Amino acid sequence: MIKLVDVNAYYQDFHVLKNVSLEVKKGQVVVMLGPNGHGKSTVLKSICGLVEKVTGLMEYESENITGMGSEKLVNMGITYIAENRELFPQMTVLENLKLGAYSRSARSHEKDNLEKVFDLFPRLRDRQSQSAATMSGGEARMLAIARGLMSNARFLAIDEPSLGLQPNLRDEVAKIIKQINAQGITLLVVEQNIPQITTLADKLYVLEEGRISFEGSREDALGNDHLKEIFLGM
Amino acid sequence: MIFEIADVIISGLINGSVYALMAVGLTLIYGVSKAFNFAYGSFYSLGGYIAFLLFGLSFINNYFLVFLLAVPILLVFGYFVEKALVAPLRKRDDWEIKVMMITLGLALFLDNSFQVIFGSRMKSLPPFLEGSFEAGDFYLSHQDVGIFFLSIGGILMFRWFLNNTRTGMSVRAVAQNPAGAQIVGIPKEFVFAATFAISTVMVGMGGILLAQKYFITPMGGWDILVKAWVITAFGGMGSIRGGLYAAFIVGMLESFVGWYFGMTWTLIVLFAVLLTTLAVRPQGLMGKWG
Amino acid sequence: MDHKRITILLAVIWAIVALLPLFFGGTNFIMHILIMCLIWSVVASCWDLIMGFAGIFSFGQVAFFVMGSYASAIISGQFGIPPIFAVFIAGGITAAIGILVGLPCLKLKGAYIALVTFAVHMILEPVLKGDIGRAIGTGGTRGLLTIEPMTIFGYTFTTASPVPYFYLFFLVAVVCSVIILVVIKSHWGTAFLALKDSQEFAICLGVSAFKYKLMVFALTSFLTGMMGGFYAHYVGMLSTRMLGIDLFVTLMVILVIGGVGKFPGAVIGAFITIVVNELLSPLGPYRPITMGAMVVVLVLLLPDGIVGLFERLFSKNKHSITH
Amino acid sequence: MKKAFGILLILALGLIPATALWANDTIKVGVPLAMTGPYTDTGDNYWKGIKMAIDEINDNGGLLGKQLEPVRFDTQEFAPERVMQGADYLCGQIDVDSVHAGWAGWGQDVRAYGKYTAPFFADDGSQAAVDVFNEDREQYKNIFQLTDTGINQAQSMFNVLMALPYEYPNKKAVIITADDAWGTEVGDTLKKNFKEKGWDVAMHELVPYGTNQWGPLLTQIRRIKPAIIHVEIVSAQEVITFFRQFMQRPTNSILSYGYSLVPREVVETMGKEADGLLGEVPTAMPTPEAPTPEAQAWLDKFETIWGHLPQAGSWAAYSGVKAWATAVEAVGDEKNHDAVSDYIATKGYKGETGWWKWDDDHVMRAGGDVPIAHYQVQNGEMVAIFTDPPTKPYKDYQFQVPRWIKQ
Repeated sequence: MIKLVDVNAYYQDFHVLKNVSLEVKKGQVVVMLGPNGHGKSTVLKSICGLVEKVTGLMEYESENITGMGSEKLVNMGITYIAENRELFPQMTVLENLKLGAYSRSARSHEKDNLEKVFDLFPRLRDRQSQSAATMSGGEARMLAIARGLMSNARFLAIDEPSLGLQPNLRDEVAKIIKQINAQGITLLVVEQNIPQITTLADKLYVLEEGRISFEGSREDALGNDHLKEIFLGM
Repeated sequence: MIFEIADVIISGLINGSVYALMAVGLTLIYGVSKAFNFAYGSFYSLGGYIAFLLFGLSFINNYFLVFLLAVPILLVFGYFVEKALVAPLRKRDDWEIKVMMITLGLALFLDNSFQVIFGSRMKSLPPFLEGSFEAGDFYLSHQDVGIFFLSIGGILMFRWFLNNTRTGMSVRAVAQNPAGAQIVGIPKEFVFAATFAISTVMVGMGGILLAQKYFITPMGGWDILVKAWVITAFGGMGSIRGGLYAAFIVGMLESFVGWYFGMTWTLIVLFAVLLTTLAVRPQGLMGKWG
Repeated sequence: MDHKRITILLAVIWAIVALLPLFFGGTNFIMHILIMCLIWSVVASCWDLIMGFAGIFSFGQVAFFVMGSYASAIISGQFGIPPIFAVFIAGGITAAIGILVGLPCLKLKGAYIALVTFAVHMILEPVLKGDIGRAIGTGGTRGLLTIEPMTIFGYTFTTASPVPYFYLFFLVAVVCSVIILVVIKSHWGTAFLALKDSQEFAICLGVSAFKYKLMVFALTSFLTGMMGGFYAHYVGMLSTRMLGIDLFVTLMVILVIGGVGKFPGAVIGAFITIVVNELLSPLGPYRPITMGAMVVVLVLLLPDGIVGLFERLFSKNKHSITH
Repeated sequence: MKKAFGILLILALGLIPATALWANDTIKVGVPLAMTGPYTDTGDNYWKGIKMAIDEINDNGGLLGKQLEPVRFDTQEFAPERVMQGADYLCGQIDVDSVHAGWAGWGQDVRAYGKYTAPFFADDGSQAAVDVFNEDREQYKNIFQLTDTGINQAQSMFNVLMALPYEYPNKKAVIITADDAWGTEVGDTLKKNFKEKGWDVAMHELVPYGTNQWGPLLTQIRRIKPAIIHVEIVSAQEVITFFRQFMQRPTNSILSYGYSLVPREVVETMGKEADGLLGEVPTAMPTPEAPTPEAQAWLDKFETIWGHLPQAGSWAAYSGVKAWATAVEAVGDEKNHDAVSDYIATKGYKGETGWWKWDDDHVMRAGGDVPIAHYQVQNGEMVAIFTDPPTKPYKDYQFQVPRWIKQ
């Protein structure tokens, strides 16, 4: 579904991604690991059209999407869920969700998706008219994921969903990711604080210093001493 | 005494409504894109001159037609200015100051072009309403009432548009969180240009509306810019509600100070109040978008 | 640009400027323009230090200049203090006002600071013209038409022979630019760069944003006010007409042409802008139109001004290696 | 690179003297006027008069056989250094043989042009300028003022207000002036006069230019119900908005606009609506009917050239050029500035309405053949009803009681 070949990405003059190649197949959950600040988020953002300078080849369902802007990509079904949530603080939960369905392709499904999302996150249904700024960390995280789902995406790039969450909520995140995947949505997740998620993964990538240093299944990874360290470090 | 105070209140209200209209456009651009438009006053004059030119055409004889033709002109003009002058600067670290500079240059260019094209003498437009309400010592011209309701009506309509339409919501989204807006697929660049265009239309319409009372002069926009700037800062840059309150507070303050202490004191008192407010609340009355 | 290169560039500029009277010494009109170039180069450099280096959007530069000029004229006129001391006292007074303005407004954000400082500019005119102004001796709406000429060690400078005056201003401008250079080079300069990059990060490092901002505000107010004092004694008369939009815009154009935060761009910018403005003057209303258009085009095409252009030309080779 | 820039700068500066070198067999005349900024309007009025005079002289074979060549300088907003720069450019650089200005700096100009010798004509109408002149009459002997001071003009306004064939219902006056030198000079003089005559100046307000919301002041005026309201803001926008807002609920007051009646738009915009307003023009050509046939011919000529009636200052500036040209003819050498100045100061000049005589202060005092004309707007046009000093009715034109006064 998503294929990257020799992708390089830059922030101004800073070379972040160096010849990154990866593939996510339809219906898969792919998890990306690696030390902080080595470019994991940039991979997701590059796919979603949020990085200004990207070279190389990116494909989505065999269509070249390199250089496309986010507004086009969201419409095509590619959505990014940010690690720092990026909600609209002075708007209500409902308004945030509605804006999640901003793209043309999502508008007609707005009602259905809203129901689906409320079923997934019953707490949001109760807090529809509360402003996003007043929500707790966990609720805001749920809202960010929910807003992403509202876009009617077929491919979701989820960036560190556990960031800022209390440990007891982590199980819930894993459960939700499983449910989302069960609905047929392909996922690329950056997450290393929730072991349950890596167990869901069809494939793992490790990104170090802007390069893919490992690609394989969870079992392969556990057999690798260097990677084990990363896992133990979690 | 009671009549006097009523008089002062009425002039404060009418001035307030005019200021509100002027301030909303400025606060809108600032709120959405954090760009400060120094040419805002020139756009005000531009509106007046467009109306002046339109009234010169033989088939135009009423304000409805003028507005009908002026709005698209202003819209295209504002959009073009944003795309050509402001958008290219946005990628820079110091774009805020660069935008101030480029719009200041634009203001200089426009104002003096008006002077060359239309001459330095003031131009006037026909009144759009005549007559008055009178009751004893009490007097209110239809023109003032018209300006009051058109300004307030315009602002309320705009607020409704922002709160209740998808496009309006996307504008607010960009204002509150540009990164978030991009994530959900809102075309940020377009929203920037569109809000700039809308704000140009608002101030240009204000120019047309007020030209028949205060006339059009090449440099006449500077007062408007300064007033609008004070009001937006006072109310909280980016807050439409704050701007609305601030406009009426400023209108009232001016008319009471002018009446009680004299006109030369209005500016001094105005800035004193502004400074005090900002010292206590650096983000202005309302602070954020709302 | 590194400090060494700034120093060299500055030295070259001043060396050229120092020689100009050789060519134009006999022409009062041109000498006068050159003196104005020197004055505005200092005022614009101060503005650049505030806006370009410290990142404070202060729009009160012209106001401080006018305050200094009035202060010096009044001090020398009413208390009989020789102008050469009066200008420094005027600088001190302006610095004090600068601090007074800075205290409430430096905690504000960009466009708010711009407004508050511009408000100072706006209020100054009614204050100088009104009862308060008359009480302190500004001459109200008439302005001050008799201001003592600058006298140093018994030598009185006159506008009739502008060359000595030119070198006086030259000396002042050189000293001011050296002070600014030292500030940029010093711990302050580093602190400002840190502040511009990331306020939070700088605060973590123990850089007190407020203190530095206030200090730079006071320093530039002092230099600007002092320059205003020199201006007052040079021109010999003052009126609030300096507070019109023209001077403000001219200073802005100087920064656009020189490059914001690109010291000594402001110095180069001052010479170019004032001379171009003078050359365009016969065009009447087409002068401000041309100036306006020039600002727009330059901001787009040459966003870092002349100095930015130099930098690009000089560092072309270096860049191609890194990529 | 830097050197190249330095050379460029020198080249650029070199262009300035180069421009001064064309044409040698002409007499250069300096014309420093506001061509940009808020004073463009008045600058334009003066320019039309000056241009007309120069063209007239050139068409008649020039002055001493040489053509006159105007050299313009944009005084912008009259900042001190700008005024000085104008003098240095025109007199120091171009070396003109006379300078014809209008509003020129209200005293700053005397300082700046007094350094040189070329006769300088200004229309400052300001006591400040006269005070500077009197500091050193010998140094400033080339300075000539085309109009009387604000003090004397205000005195004249007061005289006419008192001479109106109209009985004031009370002795209360309101004075509103701009917060500039002219406004305060007129305001203070009127106030003094009103007080001396036992009037009560119930309100004396200074307002900044750009004021167009008069509600707070009109509220006070409606309580005071003054017999006279004098407004002195020389800018059409302000005085028209004042009048319109006043007329919403007028009091029984004579509205005296002084010099603020002269911006052409006041009458052009309001037409008959402005009927009843009073105003004055110093060194004026009374309209609609000029006092002499020569004057009438001049009026007609002006109208043919520019397409409208002359505005305040046009005729004064025109006369300045003619007065200087007459003196140059008499002296026979335009370069002998001192002699030309002496001639103007002692002999004066005979213009369309009669003699122009400058007094010891080099001020063209109002009176004699060139009095101050006082107008009332009647039927949408400015009609001279009085001249002063001495205060006397002009021809058969009558003062009309304004329509808003209910007796």
